[in-house]
Amino acid sequence: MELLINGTKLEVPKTIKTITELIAHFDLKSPVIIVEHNEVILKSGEHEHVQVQDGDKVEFVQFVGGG
Amino acid sequence: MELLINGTKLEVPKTIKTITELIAHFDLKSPVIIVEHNEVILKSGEHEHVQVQDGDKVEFVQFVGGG
Amino acid sequence: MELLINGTKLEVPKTIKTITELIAHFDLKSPVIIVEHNEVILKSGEHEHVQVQDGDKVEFVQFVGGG
Amino acid sequence: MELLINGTKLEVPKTIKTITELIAHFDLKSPVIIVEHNEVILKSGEHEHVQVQDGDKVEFVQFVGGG
Amino acid sequence: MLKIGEYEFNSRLLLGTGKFPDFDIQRDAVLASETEVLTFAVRRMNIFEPSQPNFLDKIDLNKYKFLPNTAGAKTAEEAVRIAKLAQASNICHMIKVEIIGCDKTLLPDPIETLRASEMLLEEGFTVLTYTSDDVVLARHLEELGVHAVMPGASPIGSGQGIINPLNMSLIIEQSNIPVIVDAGIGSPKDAVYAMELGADAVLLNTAVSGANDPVKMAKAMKLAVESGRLSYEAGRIPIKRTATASSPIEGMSF
Amino acid sequence: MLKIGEYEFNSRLLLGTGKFPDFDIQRDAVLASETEVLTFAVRRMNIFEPSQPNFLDKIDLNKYKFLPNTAGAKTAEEAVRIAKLAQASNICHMIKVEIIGCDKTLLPDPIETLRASEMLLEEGFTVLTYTSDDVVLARHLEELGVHAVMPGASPIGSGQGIINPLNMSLIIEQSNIPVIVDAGIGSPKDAVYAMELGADAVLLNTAVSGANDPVKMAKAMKLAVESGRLSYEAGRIPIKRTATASSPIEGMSF
Amino acid sequence: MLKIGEYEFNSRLLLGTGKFPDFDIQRDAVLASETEVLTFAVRRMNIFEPSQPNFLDKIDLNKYKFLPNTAGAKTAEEAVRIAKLAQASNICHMIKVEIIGCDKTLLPDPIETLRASEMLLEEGFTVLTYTSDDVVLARHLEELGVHAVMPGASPIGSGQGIINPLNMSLIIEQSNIPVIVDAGIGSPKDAVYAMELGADAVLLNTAVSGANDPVKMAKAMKLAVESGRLSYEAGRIPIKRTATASSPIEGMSF
Amino acid sequence: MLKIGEYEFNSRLLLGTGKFPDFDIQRDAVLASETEVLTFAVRRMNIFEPSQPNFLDKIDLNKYKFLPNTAGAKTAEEAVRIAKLAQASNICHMIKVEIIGCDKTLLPDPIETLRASEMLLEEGFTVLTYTSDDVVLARHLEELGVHAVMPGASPIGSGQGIINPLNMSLIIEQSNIPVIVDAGIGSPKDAVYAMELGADAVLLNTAVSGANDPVKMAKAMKLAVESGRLSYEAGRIPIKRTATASSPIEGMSF
Repeated sequence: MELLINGTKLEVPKTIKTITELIAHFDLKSPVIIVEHNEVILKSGEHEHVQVQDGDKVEFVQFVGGG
Repeated sequence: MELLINGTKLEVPKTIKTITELIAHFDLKSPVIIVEHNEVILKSGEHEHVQVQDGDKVEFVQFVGGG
Repeated sequence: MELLINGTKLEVPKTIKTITELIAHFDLKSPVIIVEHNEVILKSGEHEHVQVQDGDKVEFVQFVGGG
Repeated sequence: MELLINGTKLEVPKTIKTITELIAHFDLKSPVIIVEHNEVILKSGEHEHVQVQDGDKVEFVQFVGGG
Repeated sequence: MLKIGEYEFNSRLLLGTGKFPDFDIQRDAVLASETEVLTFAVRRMNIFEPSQPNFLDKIDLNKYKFLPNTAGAKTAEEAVRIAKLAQASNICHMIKVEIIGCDKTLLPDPIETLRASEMLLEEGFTVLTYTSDDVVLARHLEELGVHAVMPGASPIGSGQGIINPLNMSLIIEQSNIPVIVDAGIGSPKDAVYAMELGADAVLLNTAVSGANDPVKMAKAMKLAVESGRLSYEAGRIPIKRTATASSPIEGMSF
Repeated sequence: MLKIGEYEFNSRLLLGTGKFPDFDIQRDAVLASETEVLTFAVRRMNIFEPSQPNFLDKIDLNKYKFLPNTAGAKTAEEAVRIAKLAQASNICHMIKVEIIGCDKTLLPDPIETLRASEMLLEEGFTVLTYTSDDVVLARHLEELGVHAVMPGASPIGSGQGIINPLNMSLIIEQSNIPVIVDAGIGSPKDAVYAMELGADAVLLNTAVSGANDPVKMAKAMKLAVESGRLSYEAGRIPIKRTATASSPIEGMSF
Repeated sequence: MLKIGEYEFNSRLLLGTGKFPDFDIQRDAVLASETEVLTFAVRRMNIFEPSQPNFLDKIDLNKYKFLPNTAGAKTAEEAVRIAKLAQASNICHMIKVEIIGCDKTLLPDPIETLRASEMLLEEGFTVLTYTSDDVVLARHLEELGVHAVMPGASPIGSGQGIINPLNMSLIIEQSNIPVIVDAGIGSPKDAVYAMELGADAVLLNTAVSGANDPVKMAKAMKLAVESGRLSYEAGRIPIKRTATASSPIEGMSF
Repeated sequence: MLKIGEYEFNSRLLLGTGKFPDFDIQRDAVLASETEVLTFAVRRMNIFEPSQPNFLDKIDLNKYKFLPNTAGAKTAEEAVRIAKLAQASNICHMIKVEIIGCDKTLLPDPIETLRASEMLLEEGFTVLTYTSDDVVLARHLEELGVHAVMPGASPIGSGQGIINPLNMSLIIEQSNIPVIVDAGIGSPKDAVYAMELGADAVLLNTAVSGANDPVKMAKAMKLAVESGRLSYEAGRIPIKRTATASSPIEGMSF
């Protein structure tokens, strides 16, 4: 299916059902992974429950060095 | 009649009909006399036409030194 | 005998023979007592050997707070 | 004859007898020409009287822009 | 040529009219300053002292443009009312938005100042806004359309001069409208500095009215503003840490 | 009226003559500055370039007093020799003692400067001494009998202005002879400041000759020195931490 | 003890985490600084570089309170969104409102900053607001209920230190909430100065991360903040124009 | 490690002993400062008050090196006599040449100071010379062979800090002997600044003894000197006019 991830259209396997699986798919390792799913900001606990479907918009955000 | 002039209740002769006469009554000489009559700011040209009645509220304002 | 001590003429007993005795006479207790005898600055070890005589000029000097 | 002029040994015609002639020879035009002849600073009036001889040391100095 | 709204001025010195020892000294100071713009405050008359003298009697009203201020206002609405009262005088050419947010420092309130400027522009006033040296606030004021921004050099009457020349020059660089340094000027050196930074003009009052000799100081300020403007146009030398000889090195070893 | 030795001047601006773009600009700048005193350096002529132009051809020699400097000297003896050479020009009215003790900063050597001043006074010169802002050194120079002390504001040509206004004003307060702020003036604001501190005059060069437009800057400096002097005489307002209203409080609550 | 909202800190030094040479140096610098509060920015991940190292892996997350900033926001709405994203991290204890109004100077936008602070307070955040040194604006922020005001000393990363100590101390005097000097600190002398003025804390980043030796500079900053606080509590001597002998006069004429 | 003559010190803070509220506070302040060098003045005893207390009774004489000063001397000869008296105490490790040339400002006399330093070096003293910030004078002192130059930051006890950081850093750059900033330090920020400029040490008195809480201020000064030294070694960031973001630009447009 196709997702809009961080502003880029990307094809991902249909087998991916949840945000957690999506994070695993991209092998994202940041200690703090913040996810916005279809404009809704998710609590970290929600990642495994939130379903992703074709056409969904996902933002992966993190903390980086800043002053 | 009684007027509220610059925040003070004052008794003035019934013979006073206009702002111009009121200015004359108080012998106000400032080169620039600005008048507010019942919350309405008057153009200088209007002074002689505007009627004053018992209970009216009048403000006499001028320019003073300022930075 | 009369000595000029720190700019003041003072009568002291003839029994006083040395600087050390003079220091004792005035009961000077400063941890550092510097003595100038007739314009000659004395080493601390010399105090007991240096003889004082009538008319001698003696300066007692010390360390005080300073920047 | 040979003169030491401003630190440089220079051959000049024997016909030159005075500082004034020397100035003319070099066509020096500065409005203020200061001359030191054998370590002696000359008054401007003296230029025409002072004789130059072989081996003399001459300094030509002037005013230049400065703060 | 200084242009503010529709007005043009040869002088780049705007003068306040408060706190002079007397009206004769004040008139002479105004003349010595060669200013073309005078500020005033708007206040209630004391109707029980009918013939109070007024400085306006001392000067030729046709020779000056008047810039009444909204001092005394603590909100935009109060400022607008004072401005409209001033307007009714028929000698109000421009309005100085001045909304104090702190009685101790007399520093301006950025929020009410911005609101008042917007409201007065809608009313069609020629608006000159006294503001802090907040750089982004000055840009917002320009975006509103004010006719000049007037950042304070330091607190009114403090005579501390330009405390933050960086902000002042950043405001000057970003602005496409006149920047008039207002408040805090203490002496001619401050006025020259403001002009050297590229300010279009200087507005001051206490530095002249509070001087031992206001007339002489007014003259000094006139020269200072002219000097500073010339210096800005002439382009000053860069500041170097090390020295540069003004006398030449050549021909030195004699 | 500025008095130095036997000379009297209306202008309080002394101008150096080094490093101007060309002699015409320099002449115009000198005229614009309205200075009455010009400094020069003394240097060997290049006898192989016979007719080198010289700035002295450009000006009316009778309209100025000349103040050649001893720049290039590293010792009192060298300074005396340069002074005597300058004297032989017949247009040396005063001598500027300038003995550099550091090639990088061009800061003066206090010891040789003091010695040279003493020797030149014995020779009968009118002596103006360029010195650091060392307060006690300035007093020693006055005790010797120099005709003016000229403390540096900052290193020559650095344009940093008066780095230490305290020392400068202490020197001014203690002196019974003219104090001329010399070296380091970068722009008119520095010149005004020096005069406001009470200096009797300002001597500068690079600030004018190095400006993008030397003639305009010369005019700016003339005005600055006049403004600063007037300000000093007029008596500036005190500097306060807190504000003082210039608009009245009375009649505000309407 | 520094109290911000519900949090208490022994250290009065808040440290930014941007632009360190590498994470090991950064960790050592964080430890040397003994800070208890770290700021972060919130940014999109690069999903094509899966395992990017992250500084959070280097430190014990339980030992610090985190203060993510809203840098990147140009409006209050953008700031609120960034704040909410940060909140979803579960390690967002406080939020630094930072809304830049000028890309060149990175100076804050007073209007959007005020709006964002109000919106974030309504959302229940512990709000620390980066603001200009506009005194009245700081008071408005306190009136909104922000948990700390963080006026800038000078532009971010400029290292110019406190350009306007008057405004800074006026803000400190008027505030009943912590005042944290943020941005512009260049070296320990600036940090000491901020604390001597009475600031409750200092927030800095570039001064440490950009130093030749960030770890040593972090230690220097720790000492500076402690020294400045002690100095503020100890009460410094007044500044006098004239001297006061530290050695006694008595007994001198020997 | 600070080396002066044959002595080595871990602490870079030298402390004066004048004008403390009482000897107990003074002892605690000395301990809190962790100084290793104490200055004293030399004065006539009052022989009619036999057992006057003396601060020396309060401290372990073996833990400190003593630096008596020549304060009170107006000439080199008087300074030498005071130095020799101090030497006879057997606890005079070093001598501080201090010859005041002006009673109002307590500024040093450059000529007598130079002479006294030369004479005391011939007598074999370890000479630390208090001098003005005249750069060339400092070089002359080094050429004489003094063991440290101690330029004043500002007048003694004035608390004005370093008025002329340029001269101070020029002296530091040119010197191959320790430079100790002496006199004028008002608060820790001044001490940090001196050390950041590269000074080898700081000597102060009134800033601690005159503080409301001398013991706490002594601690603050200890930390300040350590912080400033670390900062100097760590290498501060350059000062920029414009800003530099500490938060990254990448990944911002989300």
